[in-house]
Order: sequence, then structure tokens, then C-alpha cells
Amino acid sequence: MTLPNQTPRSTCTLGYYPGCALHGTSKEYDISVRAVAAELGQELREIEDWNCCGASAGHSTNRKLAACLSLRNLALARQQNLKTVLTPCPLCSKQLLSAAAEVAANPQVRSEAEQTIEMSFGGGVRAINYIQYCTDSLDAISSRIGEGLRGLKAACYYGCLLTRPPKVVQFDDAEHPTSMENVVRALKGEPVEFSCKTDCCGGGFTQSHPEAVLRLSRKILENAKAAGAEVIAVACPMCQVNLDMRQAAIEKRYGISLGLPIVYLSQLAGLALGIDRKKLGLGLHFVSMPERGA
Amino acid sequence: MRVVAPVSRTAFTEFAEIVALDEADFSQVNTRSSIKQFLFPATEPILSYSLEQSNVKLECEEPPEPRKTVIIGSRPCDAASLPILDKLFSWDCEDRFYLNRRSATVVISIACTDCDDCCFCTAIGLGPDSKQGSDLLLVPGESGCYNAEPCTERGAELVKQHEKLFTQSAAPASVCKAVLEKLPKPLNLDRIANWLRGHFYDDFWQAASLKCVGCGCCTFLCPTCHCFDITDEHGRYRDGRRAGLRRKNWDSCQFAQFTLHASGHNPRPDRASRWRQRMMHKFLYYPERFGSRLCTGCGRCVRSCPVQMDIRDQLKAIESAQADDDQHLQA
Amino acid sequence: MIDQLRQRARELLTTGEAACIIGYADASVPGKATPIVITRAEDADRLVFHAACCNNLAAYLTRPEIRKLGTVAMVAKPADVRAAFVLMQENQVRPDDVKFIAVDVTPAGECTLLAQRTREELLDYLVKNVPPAELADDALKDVAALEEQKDGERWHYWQQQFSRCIRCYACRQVCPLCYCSRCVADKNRPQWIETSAHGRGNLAWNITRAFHLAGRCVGCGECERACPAGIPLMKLNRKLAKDVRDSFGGHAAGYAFSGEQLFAGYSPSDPNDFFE
Amino acid sequence: MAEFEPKIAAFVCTWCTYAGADLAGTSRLQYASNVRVIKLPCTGRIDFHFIIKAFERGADAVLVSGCHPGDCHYTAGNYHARRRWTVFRKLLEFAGIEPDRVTFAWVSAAEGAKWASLVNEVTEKARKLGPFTRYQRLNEIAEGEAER
Amino acid sequence: MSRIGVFICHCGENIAATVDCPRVAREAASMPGVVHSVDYEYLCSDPGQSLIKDAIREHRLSGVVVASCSPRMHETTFRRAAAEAGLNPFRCEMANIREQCSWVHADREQATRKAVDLIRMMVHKVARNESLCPIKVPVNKTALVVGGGIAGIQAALDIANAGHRVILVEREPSIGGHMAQLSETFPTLDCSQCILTPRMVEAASHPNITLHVYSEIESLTGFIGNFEVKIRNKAKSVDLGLCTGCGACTLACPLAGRIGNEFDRGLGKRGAVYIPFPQAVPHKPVIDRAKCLRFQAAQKKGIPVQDCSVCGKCADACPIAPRKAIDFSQEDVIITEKVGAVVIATGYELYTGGRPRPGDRYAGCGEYGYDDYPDVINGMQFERLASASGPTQGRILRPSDGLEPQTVVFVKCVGSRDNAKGFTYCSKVCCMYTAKHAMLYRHKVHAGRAIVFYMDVRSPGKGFDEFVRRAIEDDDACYIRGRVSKITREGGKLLVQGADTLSGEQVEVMADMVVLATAMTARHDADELARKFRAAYDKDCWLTEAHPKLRPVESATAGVFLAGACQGPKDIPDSVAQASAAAGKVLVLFSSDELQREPLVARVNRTAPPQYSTCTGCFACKAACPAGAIEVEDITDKAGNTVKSVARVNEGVCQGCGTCVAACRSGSIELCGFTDEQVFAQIDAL
Repeated sequence: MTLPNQTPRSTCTLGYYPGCALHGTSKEYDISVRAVAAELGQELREIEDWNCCGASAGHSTNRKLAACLSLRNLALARQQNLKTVLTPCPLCSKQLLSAAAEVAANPQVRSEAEQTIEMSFGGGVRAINYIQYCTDSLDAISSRIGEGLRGLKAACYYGCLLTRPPKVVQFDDAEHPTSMENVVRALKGEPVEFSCKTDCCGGGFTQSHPEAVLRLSRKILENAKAAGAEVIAVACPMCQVNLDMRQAAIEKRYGISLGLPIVYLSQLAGLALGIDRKKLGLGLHFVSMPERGA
Repeated sequence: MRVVAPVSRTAFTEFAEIVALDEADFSQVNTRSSIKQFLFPATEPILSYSLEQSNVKLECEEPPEPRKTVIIGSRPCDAASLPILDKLFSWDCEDRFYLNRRSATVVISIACTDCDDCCFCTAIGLGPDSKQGSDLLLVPGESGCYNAEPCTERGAELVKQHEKLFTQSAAPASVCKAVLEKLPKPLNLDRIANWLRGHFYDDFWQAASLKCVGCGCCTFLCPTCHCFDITDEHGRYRDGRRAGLRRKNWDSCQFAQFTLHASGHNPRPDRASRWRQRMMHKFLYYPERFGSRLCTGCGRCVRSCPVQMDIRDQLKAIESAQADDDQHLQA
Repeated sequence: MIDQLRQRARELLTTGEAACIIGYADASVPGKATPIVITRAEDADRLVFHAACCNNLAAYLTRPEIRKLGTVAMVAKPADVRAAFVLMQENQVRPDDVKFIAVDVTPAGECTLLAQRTREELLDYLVKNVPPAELADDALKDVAALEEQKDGERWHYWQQQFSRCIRCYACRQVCPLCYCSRCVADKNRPQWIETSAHGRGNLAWNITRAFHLAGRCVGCGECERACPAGIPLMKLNRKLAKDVRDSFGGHAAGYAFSGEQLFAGYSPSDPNDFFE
Repeated sequence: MAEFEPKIAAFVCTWCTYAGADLAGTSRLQYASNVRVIKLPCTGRIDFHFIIKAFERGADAVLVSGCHPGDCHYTAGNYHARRRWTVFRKLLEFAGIEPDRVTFAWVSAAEGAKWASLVNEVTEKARKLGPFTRYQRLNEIAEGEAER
Repeated sequence: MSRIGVFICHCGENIAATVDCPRVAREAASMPGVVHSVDYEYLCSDPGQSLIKDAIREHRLSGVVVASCSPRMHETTFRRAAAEAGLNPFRCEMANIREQCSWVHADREQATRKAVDLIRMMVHKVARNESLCPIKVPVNKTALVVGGGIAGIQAALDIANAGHRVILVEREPSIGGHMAQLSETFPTLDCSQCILTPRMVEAASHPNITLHVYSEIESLTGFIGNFEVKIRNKAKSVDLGLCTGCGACTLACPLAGRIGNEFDRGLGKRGAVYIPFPQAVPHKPVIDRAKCLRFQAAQKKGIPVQDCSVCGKCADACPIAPRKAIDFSQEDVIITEKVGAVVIATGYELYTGGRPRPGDRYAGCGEYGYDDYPDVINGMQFERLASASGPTQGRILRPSDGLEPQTVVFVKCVGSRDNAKGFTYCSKVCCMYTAKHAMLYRHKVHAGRAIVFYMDVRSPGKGFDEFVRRAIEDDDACYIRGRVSKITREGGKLLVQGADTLSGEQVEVMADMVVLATAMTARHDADELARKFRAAYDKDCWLTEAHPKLRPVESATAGVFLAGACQGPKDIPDSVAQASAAAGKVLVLFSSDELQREPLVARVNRTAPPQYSTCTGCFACKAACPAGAIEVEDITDKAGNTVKSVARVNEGVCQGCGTCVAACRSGSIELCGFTDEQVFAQIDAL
């Protein structure tokens, strides 16, 4: 596949906050993000000595602790003068955004948090999720993809955290998001319209109420398949893990066949840019994505 | 008791209270404003009142106990203005406010050894060492010391009181004579008065006052100008009752509203009539009534006028015009 | 340069283009100049122009006695021209009633007679060559110095100055833009400004005079020169000129002889930051 | 000594701020009682002499308020006023009057709460600045002896 | 010396609770100029007012200060009482010791002292008040009605029937407004066209009504009784005088049937030259210059329309001879009219239901798919489907494939009562017309299933609730209490996902068509229009009435009245009622030849010659006057030559704002009622 002439790309450095998932269960998300960034000539500089963002366990038990954890990451980013920080996992980006907002809103919380982390944070750091990253570098991507995804039918699944809570995240329209579809269309894929792009996949109940997870995930997978989707594009490690890992159990439980690959938007972007499948970690999914005809 | 002398603290040399003699600066020809301010201040309360229900309670204010003052370093032309004001302020009614201060003030003048382009005391019949108005006149001698000439018994009594400060010696030759050549020749003031008496309606006034802007500099700085306005000022509440003051403020015949009647009519509506009034008052009306001119030739009106109007030129013009009339009469 | 000036004056009078010339003549006090109004061509020889000619002759344009004489020709320094333009903008002087004999002093101190004569030419000359004197950088230094001081110090400074004011109103009478037949200070029903020369009256008077010149003062400096008490009045005028310039898009007085007066109009985008 | 109770003069326009103050009344919002309101048809009517005279007559702070720009009942009164105050405010400050003593505000007929908090805020600022002795002393000098 | 009477009101407990009224009365008695001071429970009551009147007569009072509530409440009451007792009303002032004293200061001592201060200030002011007599201004007995909807038509007819001339201005090519688009109207289901068209014809043909359609208001100046309005007659490219309305040109137009007709909200089609709807009044076409091929070509080439040769088929088809009724060269015409009163009846706009367009004031609901799925329509579009003169001649058909929908879901409160996505207010009429829609659908598609998602049913009018009950019980409309979360397309149908809060279950309905009952909003340019009329508007741009309860049809500007939905969401009966009320107010204004205006106007002073006035003629006041009330007056001497030009205030035009007084440097202009002396006196008494 001949790559069109690449527009000269000024290497702009972008902060990178992988979070625990991308170093652990969702390694392939991290690999594909780095591959795409390398391809686009953007230097992803991981925040040195970053710490856990306090998601789920943290913010539900102790808000102050959660604020301090995220604030420290923001302060570190500020010190390493990373103005924009790519946080592919929406849980992390929500934590960073809400901590920054809360600290900006009331100085009392700010002074307490700054005392605990013994660092000062003057603001000026913006956390962005992966869809925003793609939208921001859309012109770079589209100038590089040849035939791109060649009309791959992808159902874009946003899950619950990418666009919520609207006041904090302030990204796209919480009830009716369309940003991922735009990216897929730019990658020359064909976004498929289905009814459950913002429905809950039951991610939080994997341990406490697995039965509900199967029922909710089934509805999403079946609806996407019925709408003619070849893959479901996601931008959140929890959505991917839940929809991908549970498919076999769902098929067994309800006697239906799905076989619907759950792919990260970064992997789709990688494919569109012509990066080799292995370098995108496509082999690491439960439901692997079949080779497309050349 | 306070001692007042010319000091040069701001852009101009002004009279001000001094504590040590070295603050004083006797080197200047004259101060910007005259010593009039210490006897007839720009503004002073003359009575205060308060309102109750609907009647007015007057607190008749006896003139305040004046501060005993010694003015040292005033020039003869300033001192000469005091007798003029004395006659005026005790003419038809005793102006206690002025007279009390006058009696509490001792004037020690220093004769002039120099003059500037504006001085014209000699034109009015005075001189650098005139005694009028001073209690004690110090005439500088060649040897750098002063010859103290008491001019009033108060001056003599003052000298007697401070015997030790003075040494009896022959009067040193005065150095004032040198300045006389620089000063203008005396004017024929009677001839000027005659001209003025006959020329109330004359185009001279229009031409003479065309460039006058009508401010109050000449009148306020003139040592002899004495017109004042009385106005009531409502003050703030003092312990629940409305209080106020009646004040006596300097006023100037050159102001447009000086003779404005309540009806709206103004007998002197334009600058020409107001300038004529100033000249007439100084060189005709006042002399007719009190015998002396209402001017001591200190030159402040010439020095301070923003548009450089020069009263001396006008007096000379009048004098020569009258001279032609006289010849005409004789011929 | 002076005989060109006299020639021009004589020309104006003989052709009847002007009924009288307002100019400068040497004063009886050597080294000083005094304004002079001449109506006969032969008096033109008394006209002079040198560094000591400081009065702003535009003050005479609104005098009834002079207005009665007919069309006036005026020896005009740039500040005088600007003052005349403000008078035209405020309908006090009909533009055709004034002819200008424009003069200027070069930075080197050399007096020149300008070729520009009509209003348009003079306006063009002013805009190109004469930046507003009251807004010159060094002119604003003392204003800035005063602004840095704390409120108390500034209050003390001005109280010291205003306490010397004897309310002779020379600052008003010499100013070409103080043309009111009855000034608000002379209005006694109600007596907004107390006539006595004490702290309260002087503060009210000086603030009123300065504010009434905001956006109008052309920076000729006559008021400060005329003040017998030596109060730095131009410091107030320069401060207001600076604030007007900064708040209303670089407005400077006297650079237009028609159009809307600054304080008779408004703009929705005027500064609004100081409102609660 | 009882705590200093500043006296505040307020010049307000009838259509908006006065109506806002009435609304604060009908909603029974409590606020400081130091303000004396003078009602005028429009902020355009408020002359700078009012502010000087208020200080002369013993006010420790002055509040001037009217309709928000664009809402003036007479369409442009508040715009004219705003242009004048932009410069006059700086002149007062230049003359040495603390800026906190003069407060300019826009309060609409619907902002009763804003009026109440504004009055409290102005009173607090005045109380912090203390009595306006500098200006009051001008009055005393005038009424006392007159020697220069 | 003035003889002032001070009257302190207890206002029952409202003032007396925190203000020691007797003590205030005693202190007031000692104020300079006060000869009578008394306190009373209810001064505004009849005995209270007669107490004042007697005191005025008995003590020969020259001034009255009533210390009670806000002057905005009872100033006119007490001034009328003073006038009846023979005292000039403008010598009676009020001190506000209730809203701005007793109600807001709990501390009795502080409140009392403040009350005394406020009274002292007013006593000082009254001592300097002058007697003023009202200004008499001629009233121009012509009314301007802006907006030709049912409200505008009703107001115009009422005023015209009372014998006065009315100028009715309508922005669209035909009057009728939104009501003309409706099929039947609740609760009586009588056909909207049948009850509206006669009124439209009556209005168009009424001798006293001058109709300007396809026109907008350019500007309004002047004041009550003496407005001057400039109306822009937009070029229709059709000479209405010649045209008989035969419609031949509309058929000949090559674009006929190709452009979405605004009247049918895009469902119906029209050409570039069109008559908006069959019952249009005037029944004459207009050329849409934005779409007409000839105008577009002329614009592209930059040549005048007349000598452009593109198309012109409509002109050819026009049967009128000798001169064609089609006239491409027509230009906008500005008509100036003098009117005495203005009724604003500009109506509302309907929120489409989709994502916001630029300039919209709401976040919009993307999740209901209005912009994505043709079968998701809003209420007005359903009205067009149900209307016999509509694009489907009254048959309910799916816009996508034209089939009859078997299941229709009606979603209420779309945009209304939703401050996150739309507006905070309830649009008042959707509950009723949604029940009507369900009923109409059931009447027309007997086997159809009508499902209504609702939060509440608000049917407060006469016969309204019975109507809704009928829709539910007789016509089996299935009402589900819950909100719809989103609508997506599943195959050919629409998956409506919502909740049923009564049973607590999630609900999913496969619908053929969805009707969104969207919010009524103010016109998108309502704020601009309001500024033209100096009317106030609220945060949602609804025009604000002078007083929500007591003066609902008047705006804050005297002489400008409001009627219909421009003032807030309302149904047809309320709009008509408001229209007649506004007409009533106008007729009160027109009942006398002269209008009495408050004499609170500005006045330039005059003095003895040779000064004539302290005004220097700088005319800063003339430029500052928002009402343009200041003129130049040339003072001439006996010989006739101008001595001086000074300012003069036209007391008829002056609104009394006083901006000129503060703009005048020499203090030569005074505002009666708020003169410098009066304000000075108030400051003095601080």
C-alpha cells in the first residue's frame, strides 16, 4: 500500500497519561495509541512518576483523596510543561478534569490539596480523551490514510463515561454524541447507526451482579450486529474488556452467535494508517478481528 | 505670637510664618501676594447660625482674638497700603475683623535696594524708603547694617524694648538712592484725575480693556484692593441641628457677576466698564474721598496679569491726553 | 519670519478678508509678549512672534466685543488652532468667521510661519506633525509619578496645592474652552461650588474645572501659567487627557472641527469593568 | 466607642435599581441600614456635583446605580452616565479619594438580592475605610478659624 | 416659609413592626418648614386619604410628605388626593419607609432613625418643589398593530370598529399567523380555518384598517400619542393593485412544487412565486427573491433584474394587460406614519425539536433524532398533515414513505420545563394540542395506536380536562407517564426508548411516526424588535409587561401595548382576550383629544437681555438627548437678526430622563420635579 506524501509534521510533544488499565489488561490500547502517535510524528511523553488517578475505588470512598491524586498528576504535568495530556482512558480523563475544575472553583479545596501533595498547581493543563485527540489531529490523519478502513462498518459505542458528567467533561453532546462517527468517517470507515451507543454495558456489576452484565451487553451486541456492524469501535478500556470478554458467555447463555470484534478507535486509526496488525495488538482480543480482504 | 516673613518654599516667594530667621529670604524684590492677606484674609467666617424648628438662632461671632503678628521684611509699597486700608475699613463702619488684626500687627519694613521692571512706586509719589504704614523701617546702609528708623510710637517703643539689639551710631549713608534712577518718574496724578473725571464715556476704555480676560489676579494681589462678598454657607448637621456660617470672601470688580442685580440687570455688563471702574476707583473716586491714591505702585498687577496689561502705560497715556487738553484749553 | 507675518496681516486687513487681527505684540515689560487686537493695516508692524508669546488667543474668539468686529484673523500656534477647532465643534464659533495665520515653533526653537491656511490643511498638518502636547510621554511622567503614590499622599499633595488657591478664576478666564457666560461656579441656586477659598470650596472648584475640560483641553498650559498661586493645573488636565485617550480609543481634543463632542455621545463598547 | 456606622448616599434610577430595592423589600431581604437612597429618573441625570456634595455633607461612601446597559428605559441614559463616570472616577482617585468610597453598579428591577448584597458590601468597605475624616476635616477647617 | 405636612403610615404592621411611627411623627414635627405631623394606620385607605385632605385644607399646607410604601405603588393615589384637596399634586412626595426601610431593617432603632432621615430628605425636597401643571399633548388617533396573527387581527378589528384608523403590519405575505396553520382547535375541535378566515377577510377589507403585508417595522420614534413609525414594505415583485390572485404565475414557475413551503413547515412544496396557503389574505402571490432563478442570476452577474433575461415565465403567464402584475423592478418602500398607540402582537416561534441553529437560545435535543429521521416531526407539522388544506389533504401519512402510520408516539415537554436542554418554562398549550393530535389521529386511523409520553397533563381551561379525558377514554390514547430518553431507527421503524414511572419499568415502543410537542419560544429577533419599541424583555426574550398582575397588556413604555404570545406562551382564547384588552387600553388613550403628560420635563433657563439665557449654545444636550427632544431656538432682537442660538426643550417629546441636565456644563437646563435645588436639598439633609 503506497502511502500518500506525508505533510511535514512539526513534532509537537503531547503529555501522555496511560493510567493503570493501559499498563495492564488493556495493553493493546497503549500499543496502538503509541503506534498511531509515532506514525503521525507526535512525541507522547508519559508524565514522569505519575500516580493512580483514584478512579472508581478512590472517588467513591474519599473525594479529597481522589482530588489530591489527580491534582498531583496535573501538577507533575505542569512542571514538565505538558500543556495538553492525552488520557485514553475516560475514567482517568474524568478524574483529571473534575479535579482541575473543583480546584479552580474553590480555593479552599485547592490549598488543602496543595498542602497534602506539597506541590502547587496553577492550572493550565488540559486532559483530552482519545476521540478529542483524533479530532484534533484529523487533518494529519486524513492526509496520511490511503484507502483507510475501506468502508469497514463500525458501530461506535461511547459507553457511560466518555461524555458524562456533561458539566465537567464538556465533550460532545452527552445524550446524542456524534464525534466518534466523524472520526470513523474520516478514517474512511462507515459508521453504523444503532440504538445503544450510549447505553450502559453493565461494566460496574461484573462481580456483584454478573447476570445483569450479560443481559445488558447482549442487548448492545445484538443491536449492533442487527444494524450490520462488522466491528464495534470503543475508546474506553472498560467497555472493550466487558463487551469482548463476555461475548463467549453471552453466546453460551442465550444460544446466539455474535463474533463481533470490539476494537479500539486507536487500532482502527492504526489500520487506516496502514500500520501492521501485530504492532496494533489486534491479536490480543478474545474475539479477534478477521483479516479483511486486501 | 507669630513672625511672618517672605520665604521661598514654592515657585514664588510668599509671606509665611517662620520659626527661625534663616527661613526668611529678604533678597527678593517683592513677594507674589501682598501682606493684605494677614489683615484681610481671602475668606473668614463673620457669624454662625443654627436652625431650630423654624427660627434661626444667631451665634453672633465677635471677631476672633487675632493672633499677635510681626511682619518683617515687607516692602515700603506693601506697608504703604495699610494706612490706605485703615481709612477704608474705619470709614463708615468699623470693620472690627480688619482693625483687630491691624492693631495686633507690627510691621517692620526693609527699604528697597533693587527694583524690577514692574515696580513704579515713585510714579505714585512713594519711594524705595517711604515710611508710610511701617512701624519700623530698616534702611540698609553701605556697611551691610541697617539704619532702624522708627516711624510710629509703636515702632519707637519696640526699639526701646529691645535696646540691646540696636547700637546708637551715625546714620550710614543709605544705598537706596541707587535704585531711584531705575524707577519711573512721578506721574501728574491730579492731571490723571481730571482726565478721568471728564472721560467716563470714552472709547479709551474699550481699547484699553480689549485684551483683559476678566480674571481676579490684579485685584486679589493688589495690596490696596479691598472689595469683599458676603455669602451664607449651609454647613452639615451639628448635633441634630442645621448649622451654617456667614463668610466674608474677597471679590473683584473685574468679575462679570460683581454688579449683577437680582433682576438680571448688570450696570457694568462688559469688560470696558469694569476696567474703567478699576481705574476710576483707584485714581479718582478714592483720592476724591480720602485724598490718597488707591495704589502704592508695587507692580503686582503688572507682574501677575496673564495677558500683560500694564497700568503704567495707561496712566501715562491718560496723563499725556490730559496734557493736550490743558494746552488746548490754554490756547 | 516676522515681516512675513506682518505682510500677511496687512494683506488680510487691506483686502477686507478679515476685520481684525488678533496677534502678539511686545509688552512694556521687556522680554514679554502681550495679545493685541489690530483693525488698521498700519498697526500690523506691531505684530511679533517669539518664544515668549504664550497666550492662547483662541480665548478671544468667543468675546462679544471682538465677535462684533466681524471676521477675525488669528495668529495661531498649534494649540490655539486645536482650541479653535474645539470651539467650532461646540458651535461657539462659525468656521467661516475665523481665518488662521498659523505659526509654529520647531523643536529647535525656531519660529516659522506655516503655509497652511484653510481648516482642512491645518487639520491635516496637526494630525501629521503635531502630536497632542498634553499626551507627550515626558508630559505624563509626573502624572504617572503621582498615580503611584498612595491615596493619602495624593490627597495631602493636592490639599497643599488647593489650599493656596485664592479663587481668582484666572485659570478659567484665560482658557479658550471656558466660554460659559455664567459659569456653574457662579450659579448660586443651588450653590454646588462654594465661593469661599477654603479647602471644601477649592476642591469642588478645581475638580469641576478639570472635569469640564476632560476630552476638551488642548494642552496649551495657559491655566498653569496664569495661576498666581502656582498650582500645577496641567497635571490634572494631562491626567484626564490620558484617561480619555485610554478609555475612548485614543481620543484627543482639537483634532476635529465638526462631529460629536466626546461627552455628548456614548458607545456600547465603552469600558464597563468598574461596575459591580 | 460604638462601632463606626458609615453614612452612605445612594443615587439610583427609578426604573431599575429603585425597583430592585423595592423587590429586596418585598422579599424581606435584610441589609445594612446605612444607605440613604435618592431617587432620580435615570442615571443619565446623575451629575458629578452630587457625588462631591454628598462627601461635603458628611457621606462616608457614595453608591451610584442604574439599569444595565441596553435596558435603560430611556434607551441611552446609562450609556452617557457610564462614559462620564469612566473618567470622573479616575479624577476622584487622582485627587486622593479612595476608590472604594465610590461604587458604581448596575442593578436591574429583578435583582433584589443583588441590591441587598451590594448595600452590605458598600457598607463593609466604608466601615473598613473608616469615617471620611479627610473630607470632613475640610468642613471643620472651613468652619473653624480662617487664618491662612 | 413652606407649610409642610408629614403623614407617617403604619401600613398595619408592615411599617409599625420595626419603625416607631409615633416617635417619627414627633421628630418630623420639629423639622424646619413642617407645621403638621401625624401618623395613621392605613393612609392609602379612604379614611387615610381624607385625613390628608382635611389636613391640607385645615393647615393650608404648601407641601405634603407621605411616609409609607414605595412611590411606585401609591404616588398617583396620594397625588390625586392632594389635588382633590386643592394642593398641586407635584407638591406631594413620598418617603419609602416600607420596602426600603421597615421591611429590610429588623433593628427597631436603626429603622426608626433611617425613617426620620428619609422623611427629612423628602421634607427638604418638598420645600423646594414647584407647582407643575400637566402638559397637554394632542393624541394622534391612529393605532399601529404589529403582527397579523389572531391577536393582531382581533386588536385591529376592535380598534377599527371603535371608529379609529389602524395600520396592521405583517411580516409574512399573508396575515393569519400560526393559527392559520392549525387543523382543528381544542377544546371544541372546530376547524381553525373556518373561524379564522372570516376574521382575516374582515380585517383586510375593513375601511379603517390599512394592511401592510410582507412588511417590517424600520423604526419607531416619538412618545405616547405622537409616535412616528417607519414601515419597510418589502418588495413583493407583484403589483397587488393589478393582481387578481388567479395564481397562473405560481403554476408557470419552473420551481413550482420544488421549494419547501414554510407554511407547511417543509412538508408541503411551493414555487419561487407562491401564495402561502389557499385561504391567504391577501390572496396574492409574492416572489421569493432568494430562490427565484432570475433574481439569483441577476445577482450573480451583478446586473439589474429588469435587463436579466433568465426565466421570467411567471411574467409571461400573467394574464393582466396591458401592464403585467409581475414587476421585477419593485424596490423596498419605506412608509412613514404618525400613530398614537402601538399594539405589539408579533406572536411566537416553535422550537423545531432538533439540534440548535446558530443564534438559538437553547442546547436542543439531538437524541430525539428530529434532524436525522424524517418520520420524527413536531406538533406544527402534524397540524399540517391533519389540515384539510395541508400537503396530504388531512390524511396522516408518514413523511418518509407516505404510508399511514399504525403506531404514533407523541412526546410532550420537548424543550419545555428543561433548563439543561431548552427552556425553564412550561409552554402551556402542548398538553391540550397533544391530546387533540392523539384524538385526530385516532379519528383518521381507526386501527392506529396513539401513545403519549407525558410528565403531567395541564388542562386548566373551560372544557379542557373533559377534552383530555375524552381523548384517553373514548379514543383510547395510551398515556404513559414518563420521559423518552432517545429515539433511534430500527429497520423501517423508530425505536422509542422511555420509562413508565407509574409501573417503574423501562418502555420501548416501535413506532411508525413520532410527534414531538416542542416548546413555544420567543421570536429569534425578539430582543431587537423590543429595543425598537423600547419595550423590555426577559431572559427568554418574551416581552415584559408593565406589571405581571395589574398591567399585563401594557409595556413599560407608555403607549406601547402587548397582546398574544409575544408576551409569553398562551393559547388562542387567552391571546384573543389580551388583544381585546390591549385594544381597550388603546381606546382609553384615544377617548380624549388631548393626552395629559406628566410635567416632569426639562426646561432651559431664560434670563434678562443681553444674556437671554446662560445657555452657551454648545448643544451637548441636543446630542445627549435619547428622545431627540431638544431643538435650536434663535433669539432675535427687534431688528430680526439672530442675537443668540440657545437650546429649547420640546416638552411634548421630552421623556424626562434628565441626561441633558448632567450633560450641560453651565447648568442652564433643569428637569422639573428633579431640579438641581431639589436634589441639593436632599443631599443637604443626608
